[in-house]
Order: sequence, then structure tokens, then C-alpha cells
Amino acid sequence: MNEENLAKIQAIAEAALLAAGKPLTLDQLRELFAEDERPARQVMEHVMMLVGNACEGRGFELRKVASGYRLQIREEFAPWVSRLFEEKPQRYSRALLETLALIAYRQPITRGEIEDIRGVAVSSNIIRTLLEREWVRIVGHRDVPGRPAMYATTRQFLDYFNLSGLTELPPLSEIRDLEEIGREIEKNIQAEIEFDSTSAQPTGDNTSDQTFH
Amino acid sequence: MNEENLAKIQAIAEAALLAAGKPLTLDQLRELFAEDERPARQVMEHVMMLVGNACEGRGFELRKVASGYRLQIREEFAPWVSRLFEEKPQRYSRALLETLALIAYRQPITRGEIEDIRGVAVSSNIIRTLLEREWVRIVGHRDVPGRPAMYATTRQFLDYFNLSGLTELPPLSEIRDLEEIGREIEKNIQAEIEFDSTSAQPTGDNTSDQTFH
Amino acid sequence: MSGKEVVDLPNDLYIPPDALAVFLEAFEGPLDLLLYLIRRQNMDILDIDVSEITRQYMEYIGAVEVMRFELAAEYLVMAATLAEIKSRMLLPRHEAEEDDEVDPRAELIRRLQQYERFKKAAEDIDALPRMERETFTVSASLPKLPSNQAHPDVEMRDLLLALQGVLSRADLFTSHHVERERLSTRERMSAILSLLRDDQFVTFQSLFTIEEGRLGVVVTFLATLELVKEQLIEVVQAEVLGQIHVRARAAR
Repeated sequence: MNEENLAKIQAIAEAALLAAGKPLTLDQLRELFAEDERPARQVMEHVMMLVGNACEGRGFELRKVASGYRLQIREEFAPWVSRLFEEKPQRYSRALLETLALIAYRQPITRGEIEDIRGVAVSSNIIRTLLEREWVRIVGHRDVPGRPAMYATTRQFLDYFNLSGLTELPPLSEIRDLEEIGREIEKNIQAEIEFDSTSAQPTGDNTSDQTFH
Repeated sequence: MNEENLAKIQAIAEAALLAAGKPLTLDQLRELFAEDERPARQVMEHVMMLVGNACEGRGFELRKVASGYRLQIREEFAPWVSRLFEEKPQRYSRALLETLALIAYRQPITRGEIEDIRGVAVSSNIIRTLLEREWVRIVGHRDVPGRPAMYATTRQFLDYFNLSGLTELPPLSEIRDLEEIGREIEKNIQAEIEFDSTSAQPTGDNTSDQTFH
Repeated sequence: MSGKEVVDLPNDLYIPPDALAVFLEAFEGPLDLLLYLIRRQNMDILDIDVSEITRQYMEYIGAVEVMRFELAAEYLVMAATLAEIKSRMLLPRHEAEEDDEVDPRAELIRRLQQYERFKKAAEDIDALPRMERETFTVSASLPKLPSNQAHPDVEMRDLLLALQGVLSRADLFTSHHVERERLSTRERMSAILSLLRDDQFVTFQSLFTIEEGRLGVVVTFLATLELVKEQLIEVVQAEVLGQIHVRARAAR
């Protein structure tokens, strides 16, 4: 693969990403080429690096999100670019965001389980909004009376929040188990020192929260 | 106006053009900036030149059109980019296949003659599709009122079906014998060809004269 | 009627009466309210002063009820839970039993912690750079794209099957009628016709190709006869034994 050829593939990939207006996978990009000129996966990966580098210092950047590669406006220019659009970016209620967070970190999860943790009912509107935005979807039903739907997040959710996978979500804060709490309370009372969460040992809770597909 | 400042305005202009997805005028671009930082028209014009230059050798280019500036995929990459929008080819209707078969076996033949044999009208769409695909061509006109065109198959038709000549088409007698094998094939095809074939016997329905593009 | 009672609101609630509705909406439920109260008191979540928190919680609930705002049932359930924990805390603890005895607050603490971490997670998600706020999709306009009508594939058997369908329907298309005319003849008919385009006469001879040999000559001859029969061409001989010319009866 010579330089000239690479440059051409790079320009085509850039053109395609600009034309698509949505993320494209490596394979989707490769399939733009006829079979006899189709770049190998490694070549295409290298080209994507070149595409990314070529955005250096420009108005846009290459980003890898869950559904593939995407060209997007650099965050630093959002203040100017957003003036193009009359509508202010939508704000989401805390109830919606908390519900979304629970689905993201605890998927698959039922509405009842969300309500248990939040301590209040989840309105149907919130679930509907999340489904309509295609940020969550029903992945099955729990085998308990009423067969409640289990929710999970989608690729669109990840794409929207600039994530390439659930592992990129900010880590959940640690939670101390009850025994530990008991011991710590005792310690605090005795030593009267301010408690700070230094416990280095993994709680095991976090890891289990990160299982996804 | 220093270099750094120009570069920033350039990046913002580029970002805005890409985010807008439509042409922007010089003034629309200038209005993205707060009053105290708004570039003069001449400066903005100069920046647009820089934006244009920066597209050198890339997948897109700056175009000045009636309603302003816009970034556009370079035409030379259209063949690749267009694959993004390729639709899955649909299947040809039964009516089209019958028409094609009759042209192959009874050429030169007019549309009226095809209709006589098929017992139903042949839609103009079918003829147009066959002509566009270059499987049939007009070889003359019959010397009757209306001077209807006579259709025959083409070399492309033979090439497509890997025939060196029409004589390689199975003789009609064999086709009649197909009845036996036919049933089996029919079953396979039924799943593939989209025509309503609820009845097992070949009917004259030909509701399949639908469009197919 | 409630003006007096509102004045009686605890000072540390700091809520003007008319803001109570807004205040109520600001909380995502009893856990959220409790967390607020705990944080405001600078309490350690792991060592909640249950009786103080319960007192404040009840005052809040009371104030809301006095204002006759509708209170979600969850708030009342929590009030009951707090009351129960408070009463259990008052029971004397026996040194010996301490190991087995679960702190009455444990379950509440667990729930508060659990809720708090997802409250935080929601804030984290909200802070992520997101489309239409921190970043925007890009698109450039398209040049003229080549027509992309992908052609359907056709199998020969589909074609034959279609023909078979027609044949079995069309009585007039009897097998002997068609079969007598060899396909080679019909193919040649098309070929001859396409030679005869511009309403010009061509010599009969020019229709034949020597290289095709005897069989080719026969095919061409049969095709010509068929074309004459179908009145597609006319054959002209100006003088006896002179050149024979042919032309299409209706050229394009």
C-alpha cells in the first residue's frame, strides 16, 4: 500500500463520514470499496488514525463511539456553533437521568427494581421518553409474576454521550458493605477521626456493576 | 488580527459549516461571534479563503453557491460515497420476468403481442426497466397503425445469463417438462420472489405488474 | 387558615411557605430529602443521628401537609420507617449481643448509600459531553451521486419458470406453433431488423456472412422468410435477375 493510495483511501473515508452524518464501522467503510480495491482491516484502522490526525487543529475531530467512527464538532467550538440552532439543548429531569443511570449501570433492570433503589415511583412518561429516544430498550422479561420488562441501554445511548462502550461510563462511587460500616462506625466513635473512604480493598460491588455485553 | 485568532475563526467557520449542513452566508458566519469579537467582513472573506485552502487534498471542498458557502463532498469520491446510500436491490416482478422471457423466445415482438400472449397489459415500467438494464432493445417498428416498437434481446442479456447465443436457451419443449421440477423450484422461489402466490396453480393474476425500482 | 401554622415552621427548614411546592418538586423522593437533610447537618451518612433527622423530616412532612400539597405515599412510608428505627435505637443495647445485633439504621444507611451513588451517577451522565450540547454531528453536502439503482439478480430458472407460467396460460401459444421456429431463426430476425435501421435498402446478399457456413446461410434465409411472412420487411427486385434489396417496412 503506497502513500498515494493511502491518501486516497483517507480522503474517501473522510468524505464518507461527512456524507453519512452518523457513525460508520470499519467494515462499513471498507465496503465502500470494490472487492479488488478493498483495504484490509489493519490498513483501514491505520487510515482512521490518519483521518484523526488530519483533524488536528481543525473545527472537527474523529471520535470512536459505540456504533463506529464519527466526525463531530470539537467541544471547544460548541459555544459558537450552537448559535446556529434556535433551540436550546434539551435539559433532562433528574428523575429521567437517575432512571437512565440505573438502567445504564444496573442493566438489565426492571422498573420495580429502579423504584426500589430510587425510593419513588418511576413515571411511565420517563420510560416512554427513554424508549422513544432509543436510549433504552426492552431486552426481556423477568420470570416473576407480572413478567416485568427488563431494560438495557442501546448503542444510540452510548453514541449520544460520546461513549464507545459501557466501560467508559464514569465509575460508580464505592459503597461500603454493612459489616464494614459497623466496624467503621465503631472506629470513628473511638478515634473521633474524620472518616474518609480510603479502604483500598475492592468491594466487589463495583465489578459486578460493570458486567455488560 | 493575529495568526492565532485567524486560525480560531477559521476552525469555528469550518465547524459551523459542517454542523449546519447547509450553506451559510458570510453574515451568518459572522453572527456566530459575539459583537465584541465579530470579525469584519473582509476578515471573514479572508478566512473563507483559508477554509477553502485547508480542504486541499481532503474529502471535501468549499463551494460558494447562491445562498452562501458550503462544504461539499468532492465529486471525485462520489462513486465510493454513493455506496453508502445503496439500497438493497429488490426483486423483479413475475410480470417482468414473463415479459423478458417472451421477448427472448419470440423476438422481435411488440408490446401488444406480449400482452396478447400474457392476457394482461404490460406496464410501461417493465419495458423501461428492461431497456434501462439493456437486456432488451428496440430493433424496429411494426408497420401497423401506431407503429409499435419491436423488442429483441441484447448481447448484454446473453452475457448476463452466460449464453453465447439464444440457441443456448432451453427449447420450449423442455420448458413444458419443467412442470415437474417446476413445482419444486416454485417452492424455493416463492420465498424469494415477491408476488402473491397463495394458489399453487399458476394463475393469471399478475397483480405483479407493480413497480419495482 | 394555615398562615399561623406556617410561621411555626422550624427555622432551620429555611423554606418560605410559597416555595414549598417548588421545594417539594426539587426532591426525587424521601431518600433524596433525607440525603439533603443529612448533608445540611454535616452528618456522616454512616452515623446518622436518627432522632434529629426524624424530627426534621417530620417537620418537613408536616409543613407540606399543612399546606395541603399532595404528598407522595413514599414520604409517609419513610416517615413510618424513621419512627420505627428511632424507637429501636432507644432500646437498650446489650454488650454481649452487640455482634449479632444489627444496627437498626443499617438498612436505611444501605438504601441511602445506594441511592446516593446513582444520584451521583446521574449527575455524571448529565455531565458527559453529549450531542447537541457539547458537540454536533457534521455533514457536508453531497455532490451529484451516480444513480445507485442496484439491479436485482435474476436466475435463468426464474426466467424459465415465468415463461412456463405464461405458456400454461396461453392456449394460442401452443408448443408446435413456437417450436417450429427455432430460436436461432428468431435471433437472426432481430439481428436483421437491427441492420435495417434507416429506412434504407440493403442488398439481400449483405445479410449473409460467408464465414457462418451453410448452416448460417440457412438460418439467415429462414429468418428472412419469417420476416417477410410477418410483414416486417419488404423485398424488392427492380429487374429480373437483378439485385434483391430489402428494407424494414417501418424503420425507426
